[in-house]
Amino acid sequence: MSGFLALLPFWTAAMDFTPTDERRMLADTLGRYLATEYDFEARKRAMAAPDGFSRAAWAGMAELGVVGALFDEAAGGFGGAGFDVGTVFEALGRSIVVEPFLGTLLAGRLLAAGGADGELLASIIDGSTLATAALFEADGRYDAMRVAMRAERSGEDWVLTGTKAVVPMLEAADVVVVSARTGGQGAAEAGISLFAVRRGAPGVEVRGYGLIDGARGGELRLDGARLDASCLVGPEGGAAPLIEAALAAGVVALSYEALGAMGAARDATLDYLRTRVQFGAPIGKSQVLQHRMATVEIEIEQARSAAINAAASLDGDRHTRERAVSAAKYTIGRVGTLVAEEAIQMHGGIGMTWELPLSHYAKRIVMIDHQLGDEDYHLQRYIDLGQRGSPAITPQDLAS
Amino acid sequence: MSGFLALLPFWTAAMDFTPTDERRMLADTLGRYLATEYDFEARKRAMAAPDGFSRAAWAGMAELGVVGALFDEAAGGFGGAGFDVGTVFEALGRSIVVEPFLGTLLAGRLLAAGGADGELLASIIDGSTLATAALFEADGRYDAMRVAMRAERSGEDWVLTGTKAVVPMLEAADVVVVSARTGGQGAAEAGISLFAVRRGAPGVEVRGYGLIDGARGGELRLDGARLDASCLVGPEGGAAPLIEAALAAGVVALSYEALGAMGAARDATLDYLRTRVQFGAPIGKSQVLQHRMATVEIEIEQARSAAINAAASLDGDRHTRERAVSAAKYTIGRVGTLVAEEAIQMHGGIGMTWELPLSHYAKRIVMIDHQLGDEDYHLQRYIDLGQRGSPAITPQDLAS
Amino acid sequence: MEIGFTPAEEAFRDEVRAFLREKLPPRTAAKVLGSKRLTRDDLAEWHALLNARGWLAVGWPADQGGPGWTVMQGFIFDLECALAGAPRVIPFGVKMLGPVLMKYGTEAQKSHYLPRILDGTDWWCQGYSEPGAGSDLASLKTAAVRDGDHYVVNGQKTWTTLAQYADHIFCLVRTDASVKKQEGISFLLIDMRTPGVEVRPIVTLDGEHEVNEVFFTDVRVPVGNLVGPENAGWTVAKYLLTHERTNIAGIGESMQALNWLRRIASRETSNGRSLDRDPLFAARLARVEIDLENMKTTNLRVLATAQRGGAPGAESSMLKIRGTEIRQELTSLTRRALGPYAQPFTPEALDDGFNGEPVGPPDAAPVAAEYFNNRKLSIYGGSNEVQRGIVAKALLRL
Amino acid sequence: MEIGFTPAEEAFRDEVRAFLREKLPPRTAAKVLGSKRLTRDDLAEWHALLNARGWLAVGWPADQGGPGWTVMQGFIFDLECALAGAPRVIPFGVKMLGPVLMKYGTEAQKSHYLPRILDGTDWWCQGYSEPGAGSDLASLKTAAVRDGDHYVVNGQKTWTTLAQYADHIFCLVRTDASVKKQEGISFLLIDMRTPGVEVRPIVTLDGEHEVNEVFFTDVRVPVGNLVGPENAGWTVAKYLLTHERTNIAGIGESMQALNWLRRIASRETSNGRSLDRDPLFAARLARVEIDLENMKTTNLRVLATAQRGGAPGAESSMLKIRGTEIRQELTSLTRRALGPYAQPFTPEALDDGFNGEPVGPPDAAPVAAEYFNNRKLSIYGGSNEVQRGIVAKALLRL
Repeated sequence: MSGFLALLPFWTAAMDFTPTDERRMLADTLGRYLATEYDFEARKRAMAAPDGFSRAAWAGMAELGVVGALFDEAAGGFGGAGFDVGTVFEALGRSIVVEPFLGTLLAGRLLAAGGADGELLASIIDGSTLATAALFEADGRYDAMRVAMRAERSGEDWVLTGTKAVVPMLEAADVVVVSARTGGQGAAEAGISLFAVRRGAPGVEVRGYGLIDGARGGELRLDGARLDASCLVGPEGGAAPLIEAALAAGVVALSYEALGAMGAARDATLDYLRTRVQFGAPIGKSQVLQHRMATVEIEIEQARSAAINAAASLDGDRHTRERAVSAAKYTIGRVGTLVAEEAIQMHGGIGMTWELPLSHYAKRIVMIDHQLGDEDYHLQRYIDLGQRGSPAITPQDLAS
Repeated sequence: MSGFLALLPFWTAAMDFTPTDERRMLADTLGRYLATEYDFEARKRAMAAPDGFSRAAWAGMAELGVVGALFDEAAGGFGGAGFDVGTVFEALGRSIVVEPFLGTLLAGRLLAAGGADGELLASIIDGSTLATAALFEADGRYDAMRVAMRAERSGEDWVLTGTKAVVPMLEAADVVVVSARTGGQGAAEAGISLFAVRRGAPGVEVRGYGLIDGARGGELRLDGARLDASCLVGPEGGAAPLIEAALAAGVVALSYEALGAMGAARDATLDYLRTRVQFGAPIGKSQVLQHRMATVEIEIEQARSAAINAAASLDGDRHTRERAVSAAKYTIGRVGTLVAEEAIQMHGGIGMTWELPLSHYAKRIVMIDHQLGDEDYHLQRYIDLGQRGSPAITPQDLAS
Repeated sequence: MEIGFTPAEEAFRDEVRAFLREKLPPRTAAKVLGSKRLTRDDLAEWHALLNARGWLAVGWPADQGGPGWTVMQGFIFDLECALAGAPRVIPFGVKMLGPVLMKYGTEAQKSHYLPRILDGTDWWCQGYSEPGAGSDLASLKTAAVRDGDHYVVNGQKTWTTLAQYADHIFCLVRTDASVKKQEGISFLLIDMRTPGVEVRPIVTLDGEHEVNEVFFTDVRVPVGNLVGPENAGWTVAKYLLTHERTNIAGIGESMQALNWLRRIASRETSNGRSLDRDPLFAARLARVEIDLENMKTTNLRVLATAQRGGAPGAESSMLKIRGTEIRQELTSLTRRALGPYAQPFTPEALDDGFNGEPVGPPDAAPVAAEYFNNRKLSIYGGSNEVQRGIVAKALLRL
Repeated sequence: MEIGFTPAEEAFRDEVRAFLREKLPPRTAAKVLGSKRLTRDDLAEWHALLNARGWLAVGWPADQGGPGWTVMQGFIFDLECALAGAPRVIPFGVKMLGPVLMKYGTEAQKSHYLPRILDGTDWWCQGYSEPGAGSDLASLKTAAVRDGDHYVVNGQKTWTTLAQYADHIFCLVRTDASVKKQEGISFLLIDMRTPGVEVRPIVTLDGEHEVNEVFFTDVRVPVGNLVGPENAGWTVAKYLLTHERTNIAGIGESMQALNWLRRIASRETSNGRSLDRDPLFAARLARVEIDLENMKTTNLRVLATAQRGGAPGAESSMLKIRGTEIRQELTSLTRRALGPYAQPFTPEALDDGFNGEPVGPPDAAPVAAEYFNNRKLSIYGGSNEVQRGIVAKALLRL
């Protein structure tokens, strides 16, 4: 790891990028756990397990407090800030962990924001209940506000109909937080509600499948699924702000996961460049590869800055937060593709083999661009947010 | 010059890229003339002349038939095809000639298409009358259909009011072909008419200025300028197709001019890389610069192919022609910026000096992107043309 | 002025199309156009159909069984095949070993092997790369030691494409370790059914098995299988590497990929409209489309030179670099176009006889895998870094 | 969690702003913000105003006349100055020679020169590059031969920024041609009013006169003007080159350039709407804006390290590369934004006292010229190629 990365991983206080002691401890603990319990072979075993992840590792990390770090005290956790989420996900990215963290983060934050009961949240945080979030649909692409799933009242109950696309770790989930329209249409923010759907409820159909990055996902079909009134999460028709905030945390998570994975891919590539000999010299002596790796390094640092900006914005006002979030995901998408493609190219054929961890890092990095909105989606969103009335940058802007 | 460029400069018949004998002769004649009469010092003198170009060189080239090559026989010329225009302008680009060819090409083709009298065209072709075209306005940016200048009938006459922007070589022009609205508004194609405005007519105000690439341009203000009926060129209100066709020829001209200038800049850079010694070796031994020059070379060849496609399309159907024209100008814009910036960068400081021809080539190449529509304008236009109903590529498409 | 083929070339193209309509098995074409997996039988069948028509050995002289086509005809043929969804002819026998044998083989080798290449009796693969010898091929270590009438071969080859289908392999082997590395190499034909030959699959990042490692342990090869003089293998190898370059830019494949991409982009929606009307995506699509239009003409210009006898040298490197960049960009955009549905990985959907319900859009299954698989395009056949070096040195004289 | 400065730093920033509001001459600020030409007097005036406030010699120790600021204060000061339109302090005396003299100068040199740098009595320029010694600076040939109490200097320097305003130049000269090239170089102070010194302008492609050639013909320089030991000039030069890097990314300048670009893009129209709503242009604008946002944070991270005592080394190269790329992209977009009006070249509009009618939009005149002028950013101060090499070697250990 370069000195630059090691020195300045976080922005945790005004002008002070060193992590707090708590976060440093969390990072150390998780890093140690993953190094000993979750090497590349263990990851393969986790992928081959019935659920597509390791129940033991999940329980182990929950016990270490890794899940709790994703939530604030009000939700029963002991973290929940952007940099807490970042600390966890960067470590996960470094080991390309396939455990169900993203779904847990999204569902847990939605449930907490929606005032779900503490018992459910506690069981999510202690690892005994698995939760995920189903917020996207085939026709909505990356827009979580384009919800076609309908929820209609039937007496005291709700009846839900529609399909959710590529839900992370759907099969194993005990609870799925789904978005559905109780009003409005198209991509209107008004009229979207959230529901907690229990595993195996009638009218709930799950189709699971593997993902190219090694994790699992699924299609969730609700065909007149009947839920009682207690399943409504948050205000009826007013869930859009909750969803936006949860997705902001999700983007921070994915951005840091990408940073972890990009760092590992970069380090593997540097090692290869230093040791692989062709024409009598390490290929890292090639000036062309040196300059391209310099660009890779600069871009990764820019991506880290983007992730820092997004993490720092999580508790800020909506406009600042959403601009920073879209800027980060755009940057991560753009840089991730570059890093993954350059890492494979510089490895040559060996970089394309299933056997080498590098190829799996590359796949994960590229697939992060396909979760919660890609480079183009977030660039356009950044533009649209700006045109809804952002002032030109002022001297004050730097400190905001 | 690389062998590749030398071998395949034109596409002049089915699958045969060698130039016709006539064009080869034209290229040779013009090339010889420019080499002896229009070196870099002569160009400086031309720029310093009162008109901003060399009357003697202009007359000399007209006498050689260079102007006539831009027009077909019906117009009194002896060429006029896309590859004729290309032959002339590539040679002009190689010597960054500042003579009034672009305005002449545009105005001449508009006049010919509009059925102007043969005497005027003959005097343009023999070099005795200077013509230019004023088709763009400040608020229209690169869209020649966004015409705000009004032409209103007053008895038998027309009265024109409005301003035209950055008209090439305006001050010296004896005749300016201007577009004005006799109907319609905004960017509507219907309602645009052409008029031939004579130098010094009442209500005609000219403000000339130098351009950063060494040529001259000007603002044309018509303040109730009164023209007699004979000044109308082509159908009243129906000039849009004439303008589009003339601009297509203009884009072919600029594309080939850019190819000539890019070739010269590339050659100068290769020479510099071969001869400039730093750290005991020619800087061209740097692998990084080698790879970047390889990219430059590949891009220039792609740009030449784009220009060939546009030149070949000039006589074809409108849709094919306009797609090829926008594809070419987009490509030339993109590649031109790359070539100009890389040429300067690889030269280092010396590449930024006024003294070195290279810097003037770079300026001309970049400024070509600011004439008749830039990279972004033509990419968007290419997209819009496609969405107006282009079929998907079929096997037949390659031969079309 | 019209851009296009000559009337004779147009007529030829019609002939190719008619043949493809009549003979190309629709089941095979559907697999190719849908990026499904081909079986060994699919490939062998197409090989036989081409051979029956006399169109298999495109680069061979007419008197050796080649069709006697011009360079341009070869290009048109490749193009039409790609657009129609014909499988690529496995090149190792027909395009590589055949010309080598014609130039360097003994009469016995020619009369034995050439007919068997054409009729498909022998299925060849190529034993060049080794774990320590990739771009730096001359560093290869697989040793062939003379022992009476045989060479005894020990060592390992890698990245051996479709070795799992092959029964023969042509190899570069080291026959003299005491001289400069290029000078001790020989070109040897090995029957893979000989004891001591072992093929182990390499699974690539997309989960596919296309390449292999081939191990040689005391493999006895008759000295009659040596092609060219002993220790002259580098010359033979160089001849082979410069041969057969008409389709290096992969224009047909890229046109096919563009069709696929366009279909997906016109169907996928973004912000309530079709993706090809999304400003950023439309711009990406237009850029690569224009680049491909330009590339077609660039390729035709190179071919026109070759047609007139100018041998394309470093120009091939330009075509290879830009052609592979375009193909990679096309599969990259197709991956982007699918949005979230680029993630599902259902390799079983690519097999013969799969009739499950697809995940997401009907044509999504191969897309992301193909994107990752196509990273190989800029690596193999001389990496794009190697090709840029060739352009700089040979064309630009740097 | 909030990104921002500490309360003390906020207070400092307010102090800087108050000073700028009060003291920065509005006429000068208007020129800077409008990319007009500054006169020598404009520069000298600002120099004096800063000196009067004690804020001129930012990098100097407090006991030598520096303000005693932290790294972060220096950054805030540079940023606020750029945003307010203050001219950059000419660095050759204050930022370069000053620290060199403090480290290597004799007591006599320090007591003579340092006060004169501060009060503006001496105006320094830098004599490093030569026609044959650019990136390869150690190849310099300008010779200084000892003759009694003097060196006799013969040779030529080039790219000497603002030599036309200067009366002193510090030079690297060759004092021993018989040893390894880095070992025979000395650091020499030369009064430009000495006979034999000639300054000739170099006009750059934008028509501006900013750099010069400086010729030395038998120029006699007292040996007391040698800084550091004879033949130790390379060490002195390296010290100077690594000094003063807080503002290498040019964040303030880029923010200023972004403001300018936004103003133009919101006013220019394309297809009947403002240019910043044109999809392709809006995307270009957003990309560079995001890149700059990221760069701000990257820069602050490096400064935070420096603040804690970690000396930024290769990180400076990263800031230089990306910072200049962003600045170049911003001027490139501003040029694009003007459309056809990027072409007119009216250098007279950049001078004091011009009150003609502008051609095209009011702020168009400097834009294209500045785009071309800013090509220098990736060339000077160690080209971006040199910087990438440093990153690869020092940071990535390749």
